[in-house]
Amino acid sequence: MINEKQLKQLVEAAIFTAEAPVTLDQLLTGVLANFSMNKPRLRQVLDQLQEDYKERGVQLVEVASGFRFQTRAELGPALAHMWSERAPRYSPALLETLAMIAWRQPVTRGEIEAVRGVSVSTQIMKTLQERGWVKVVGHKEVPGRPALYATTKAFLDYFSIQSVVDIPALAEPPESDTRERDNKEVSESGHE
Amino acid sequence: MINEKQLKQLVEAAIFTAEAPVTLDQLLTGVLANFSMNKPRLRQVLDQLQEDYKERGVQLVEVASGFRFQTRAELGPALAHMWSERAPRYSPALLETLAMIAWRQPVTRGEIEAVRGVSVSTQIMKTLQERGWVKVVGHKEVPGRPALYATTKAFLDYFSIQSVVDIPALAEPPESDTRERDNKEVSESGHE
Amino acid sequence: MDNPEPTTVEAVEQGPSEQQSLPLGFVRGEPVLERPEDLYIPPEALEIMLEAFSGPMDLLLYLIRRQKMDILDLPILQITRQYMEYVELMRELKLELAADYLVMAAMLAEIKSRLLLPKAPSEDEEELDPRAELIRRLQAYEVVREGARQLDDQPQQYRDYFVASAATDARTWAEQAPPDVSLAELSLALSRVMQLVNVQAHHQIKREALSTRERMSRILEKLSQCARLDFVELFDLSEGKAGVVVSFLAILELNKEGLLVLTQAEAYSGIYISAKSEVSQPGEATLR
Repeated sequence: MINEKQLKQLVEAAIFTAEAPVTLDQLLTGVLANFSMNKPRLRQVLDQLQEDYKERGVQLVEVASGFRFQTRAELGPALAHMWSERAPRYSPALLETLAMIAWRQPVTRGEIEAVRGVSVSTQIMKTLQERGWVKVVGHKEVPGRPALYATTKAFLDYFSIQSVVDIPALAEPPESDTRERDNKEVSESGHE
Repeated sequence: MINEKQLKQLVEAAIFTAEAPVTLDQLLTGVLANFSMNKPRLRQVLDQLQEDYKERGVQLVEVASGFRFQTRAELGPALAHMWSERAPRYSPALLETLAMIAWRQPVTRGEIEAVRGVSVSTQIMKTLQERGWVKVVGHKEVPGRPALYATTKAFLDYFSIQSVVDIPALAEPPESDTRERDNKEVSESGHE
Repeated sequence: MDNPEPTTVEAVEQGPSEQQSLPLGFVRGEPVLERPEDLYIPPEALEIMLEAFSGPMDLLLYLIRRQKMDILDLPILQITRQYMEYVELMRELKLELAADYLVMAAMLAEIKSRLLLPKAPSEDEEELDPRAELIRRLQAYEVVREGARQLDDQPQQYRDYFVASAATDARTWAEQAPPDVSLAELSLALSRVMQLVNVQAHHQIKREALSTRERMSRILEKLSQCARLDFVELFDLSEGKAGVVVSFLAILELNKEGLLVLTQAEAYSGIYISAKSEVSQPGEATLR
């Protein structure tokens, strides 16, 4: 059998060696499969680990796709300096395209272009898909059957958010009926 | 400036995020470049970190090429669950060999090769035997005394069938099979 | 880079006055600017500025903000004039101008002309405000632009945080589970094999309730466990007549293929079966 201490060590080691964030279910059916564990107990173990690492250089955080250890926020600049070759910067055009997809997903390229007023470069769509932030989730049933794009959990993980609504500007879903929207705008502008 | 605690956090985070073990020199010229540090002081920090992680699921160890965090030795077997995912699918060649054995058993490798027109790899025969689906039930009394292969009870159990005659393909002679397929193709192309 | 105004545009302007118009009025010599001393913009600066805008919507939004105007009462005449000045200047300087900027110019001109035309008598004129569509797009774009800015402010991997990982030798304990195979897959493989056989020899494959070949395997398997078997042991009466026939056929087939030997000490005594490799006892008759 396994004692409490070993259990915690096992969960800790599993999260540190996993290739992607780990969910509670993955832990329960994976490394913990042979031990009688349940979600509430595992939550407790994770809480303890979070506490243990509170003052350390790395911390246990829960992101959209599970738990992972990541470096303390204030160490970013110093570490980026050491691993400088890996720090990318993203253009406003790319970020706007990404924000648009996050906000209106599932969305076609044509719809993105309509809002941004500019054609979306193939390179940007390619980069977003290569990074695993955006994927094609279907095709719109209109002539040409354009691809419908949506954001992924990897996108949420990268930008340290649990959900798109964590970005205040994008929290309000777009109104589906444009006609209704126009009316609302008119009445709103009348108010001011 | 940076205090002792932050220094330790920085070193800890740097080792945790490096892709390979990190040497003292890499740390001194990398993340610690902007702070007045020397090897003896860095050694002390590393000693402290080693002490901190003594009872944890991961430990700070010095290997030939530097320092790294690695999982506790005794967790190996339990952690192994994380990588026990299913292997990719079997090749058509393997499945055809298996089907051939099921149908024409007891059969020699030479006989299988004569039908399939290609040599049957030793790896395929090994895989089928390791899986427990095929076994040697005797040897043919011809020069070289080739092994005679047959399917096993475990094979029938895996596919939940009583006998090899329950494999659907055996129910229909291949001629009718092709006819039916041709018809299907025709009707399908008619749809378009 | 998330906001073009402070980095590029203000560097170009150098003026303290916030309300001033954009210093682009010297285009075609027309004095449209309050501050003629700021007239000259180095072409490189304009090029940088152009790059700072992510597109015509971004430029338009910037112009509206500069005027401290509300998007909702879009001052279409002013905005169109300023926008056109920009576009003209870009063309004059032979900067590569994206077609999207010209599309927007055409749209603004169209709205402007519709506003200037005498209004047709209509009950719901607000519904027909030619600016409505542009206002709606500007509002949507503003959300996207702000969303992009907020996204960029979030902690980003490799910039603000790094994922921590540890090495492990646990993989050496890992056993890979073998792949799953469905009966359908096996059936398909069998069809392919049967077709190959069919091409080679015109065998008629008939369905049989019990496979003689499979029974041959079972008999060989038994023989590999014990050297000599009593003939009757090879029959399982619970299988009924068909089972007995299949077993008998299997024994005959194995005998024919030379895979087993049937021995009988004397007439009417027990028949024994052994694998061919087992040396038959001298003095015993071999049944063929």
